[in-house]
Amino acid sequence: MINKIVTLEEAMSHIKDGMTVMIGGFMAAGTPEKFMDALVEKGVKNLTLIGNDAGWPDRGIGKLLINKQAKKMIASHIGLNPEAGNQMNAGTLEMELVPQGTLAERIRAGGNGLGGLLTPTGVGTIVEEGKQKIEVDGVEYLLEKPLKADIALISASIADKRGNLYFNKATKNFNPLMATAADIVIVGAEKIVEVGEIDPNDVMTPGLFVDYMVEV
Amino acid sequence: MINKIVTLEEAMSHIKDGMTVMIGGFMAAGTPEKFMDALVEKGVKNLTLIGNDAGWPDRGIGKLLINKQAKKMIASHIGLNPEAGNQMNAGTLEMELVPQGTLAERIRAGGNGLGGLLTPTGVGTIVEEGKQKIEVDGVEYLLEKPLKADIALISASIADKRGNLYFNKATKNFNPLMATAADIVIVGAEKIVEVGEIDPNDVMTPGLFVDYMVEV
Amino acid sequence: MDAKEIIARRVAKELKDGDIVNLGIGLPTMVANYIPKDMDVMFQSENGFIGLGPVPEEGKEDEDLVNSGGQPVTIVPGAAFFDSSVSFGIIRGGHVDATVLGALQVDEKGNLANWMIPGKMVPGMGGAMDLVVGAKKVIISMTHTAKGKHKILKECKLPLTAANQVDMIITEMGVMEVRKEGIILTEINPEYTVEQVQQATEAKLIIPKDLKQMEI
Amino acid sequence: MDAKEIIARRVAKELKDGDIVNLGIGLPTMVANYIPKDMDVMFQSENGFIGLGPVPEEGKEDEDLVNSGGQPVTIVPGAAFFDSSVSFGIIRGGHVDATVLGALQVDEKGNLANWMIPGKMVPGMGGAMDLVVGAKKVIISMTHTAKGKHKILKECKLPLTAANQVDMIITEMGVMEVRKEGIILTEINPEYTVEQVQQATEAKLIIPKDLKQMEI
Repeated sequence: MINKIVTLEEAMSHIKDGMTVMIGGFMAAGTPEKFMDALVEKGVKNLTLIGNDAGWPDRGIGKLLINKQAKKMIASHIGLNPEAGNQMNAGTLEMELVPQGTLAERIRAGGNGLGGLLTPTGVGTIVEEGKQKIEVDGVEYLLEKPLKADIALISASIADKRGNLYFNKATKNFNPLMATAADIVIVGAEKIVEVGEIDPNDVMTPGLFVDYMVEV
Repeated sequence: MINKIVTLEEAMSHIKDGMTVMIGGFMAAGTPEKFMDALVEKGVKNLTLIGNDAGWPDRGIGKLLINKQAKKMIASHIGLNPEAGNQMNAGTLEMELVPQGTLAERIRAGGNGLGGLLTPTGVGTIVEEGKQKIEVDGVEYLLEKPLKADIALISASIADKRGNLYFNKATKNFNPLMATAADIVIVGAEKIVEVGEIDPNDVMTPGLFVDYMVEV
Repeated sequence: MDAKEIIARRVAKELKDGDIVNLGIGLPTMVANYIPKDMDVMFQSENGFIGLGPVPEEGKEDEDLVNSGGQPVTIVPGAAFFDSSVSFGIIRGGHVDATVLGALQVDEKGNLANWMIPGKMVPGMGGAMDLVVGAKKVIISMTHTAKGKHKILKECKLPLTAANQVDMIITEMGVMEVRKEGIILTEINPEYTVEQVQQATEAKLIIPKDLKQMEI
Repeated sequence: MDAKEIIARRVAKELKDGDIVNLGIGLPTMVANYIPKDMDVMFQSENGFIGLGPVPEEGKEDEDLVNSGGQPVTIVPGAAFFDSSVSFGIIRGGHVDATVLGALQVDEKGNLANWMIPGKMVPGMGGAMDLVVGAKKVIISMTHTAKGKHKILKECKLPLTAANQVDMIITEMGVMEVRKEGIILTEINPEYTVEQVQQATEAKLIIPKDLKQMEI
């Protein structure tokens, strides 16, 4: 079996300036916090970040924004980290705001090889700007395109050595979706156990999606 | 808490002639077999059946076909029940063959309020007949429409009294998807336990999707 | 009783036994406090679970269990966790019976604006756009005016969250239903006259013959 | 060694350590028998799991654990179960390294026909269309001709499973790669001459200078 367990440094070595990086979690719950700290220290720049939200100024994705490491962000909510709005208004951070359900589906589509999806969400709002509208059986939908990334940084409560993942409570959120949608998937696992310790019925993300794991 | 547990007879009383019925399972694994028997006995006619396959002549969805209760079937594979092909060739059963992954996504789209999805599967084959082709970023996709049903008949290994479901091993297949996509969702559960006996992390279908349950 | 309590108490009366409900952040959250003990209402938290319970006792917070505002919460028996695509599948797919949201502006066509003030507040739409499009019943709960300025308008001026989706508006002054013909004042708080309510409303209110006293 | 064993042994050599592989029903299934013991290959079963193991001993069958042909199977340590939408997300999303499938016909453009004979056999495409479109490498494993009739054609005559997706054809006569310029015979079974292989093939084979002996 290929060893996927690496050091924090090895894991972070895959992340380069200008890359598109998906970051799991929802208001920092389920965000791999150690990876945020390591990226701040590493100082990679011009990242395009994809995440549900901008976190808090001192927690989650917010740390990378405060440290001005992103040129663009794709998120559904940035209200609890004023830095995101400030950089957006100053024109130093390009911001693409996406309805949360659409964001989830776009990432899922990216990971699942779909060319896009039709959603009623956003019809009649500024979200429809620049998008194709398609009528199906008399109802109008927006065509939303898939999202993919170079890197996904996700967190898991338990991982086995094959990379099978288990998420505790509300830490699941975007993590299993992002695990499918990036060229390199790096997991910050609270606990890494032997193969077989997670019941095959209860695996939430199969190990085939995981490239590297760090016990954090 | 509303009581969702009913008798087999009560559960089957919701199924009427001419209805569209989704049936979970994959080659009869995870198909609610008791419901098949009950429907054969009840003799409802002119059903449109949606399922992965036509089962076997004596197991799964196949029983309903043998008993000539369907006017139409939407499935991905019918090769292991010759009766399906015979009725199709005789013109007494309208057959819509759908690639398995597309069938799963169409049911999911129906349950998730999406207007459709774009898939590369089937491009350049007879599956594309009558479908809109949409190009996204230079690649051609088929627009596949959502599927919904009047009734979903699914099976679960464990259900709690709220309708939270757990599927054992390969019985999961289409069951959690169909649970989202029908007006009335009826579960044949091998075991019904008290609320709380399924860990909230391990619930595979939340009870909110379930209308009726029968212990089978 | 202050305005917010009046509103929350009245909204609670709109919910029915067995309902699946999503409450927005702020005032809508208060609604949970006024659900009768013998009524079974399950609250969905769009970050990934059904069965949202009260705020935990101090010292008993679980960092894996937060609501969509990132605040510590608890779950009730029968809860279930899921990822963000399932969460919004529930929402967009019409499996949420009611959503209760605040508003910046709402108009007589049922348009809602509650997610941004251009040049000022741009927190992002989060899950609001999906909720308003997907929930079976959209209830706006808010104070009738903002510092004397109208919020119930002939036509929203702020960017919309969704078009034509609002079903009901509940304020401290009364209960309004949004129908094809316009906004109907169905109940009035006896502390106000019809004239006062109309004066606080830009849209022309339709006053039915059987205008009722607001049930609180 | 019979033709099927030759083919299965040679296909096995195409698989690499760490690969995720989906084997079609029939001849392709035999490939699993020839994977070196020290090589880590995980087999996906499209009905909903990764980690397909050998056929169970008699009397140890589990009706909840079948393959996509509905036959009893086992799982290996590190397996994981999932629903059909996840299963085909894995397939369509490019997370399967190789799929090994049989064919009725295959042509020099990489077109494949393996799911129906109009007027005769209409089993349905099952998961084949998704697999051929989604897998990183599509390997056709089959006997070179069918009762003396050509199967490797200039142009498929039967309804296609997918267009332009076949990467490699392995028969008892040799190994062929499908490239832009046509079908290249890269390896030949020393029991045959190039002329014999060409005679058994309708498409014009490109014979490279470094034509190798087929590794078995």
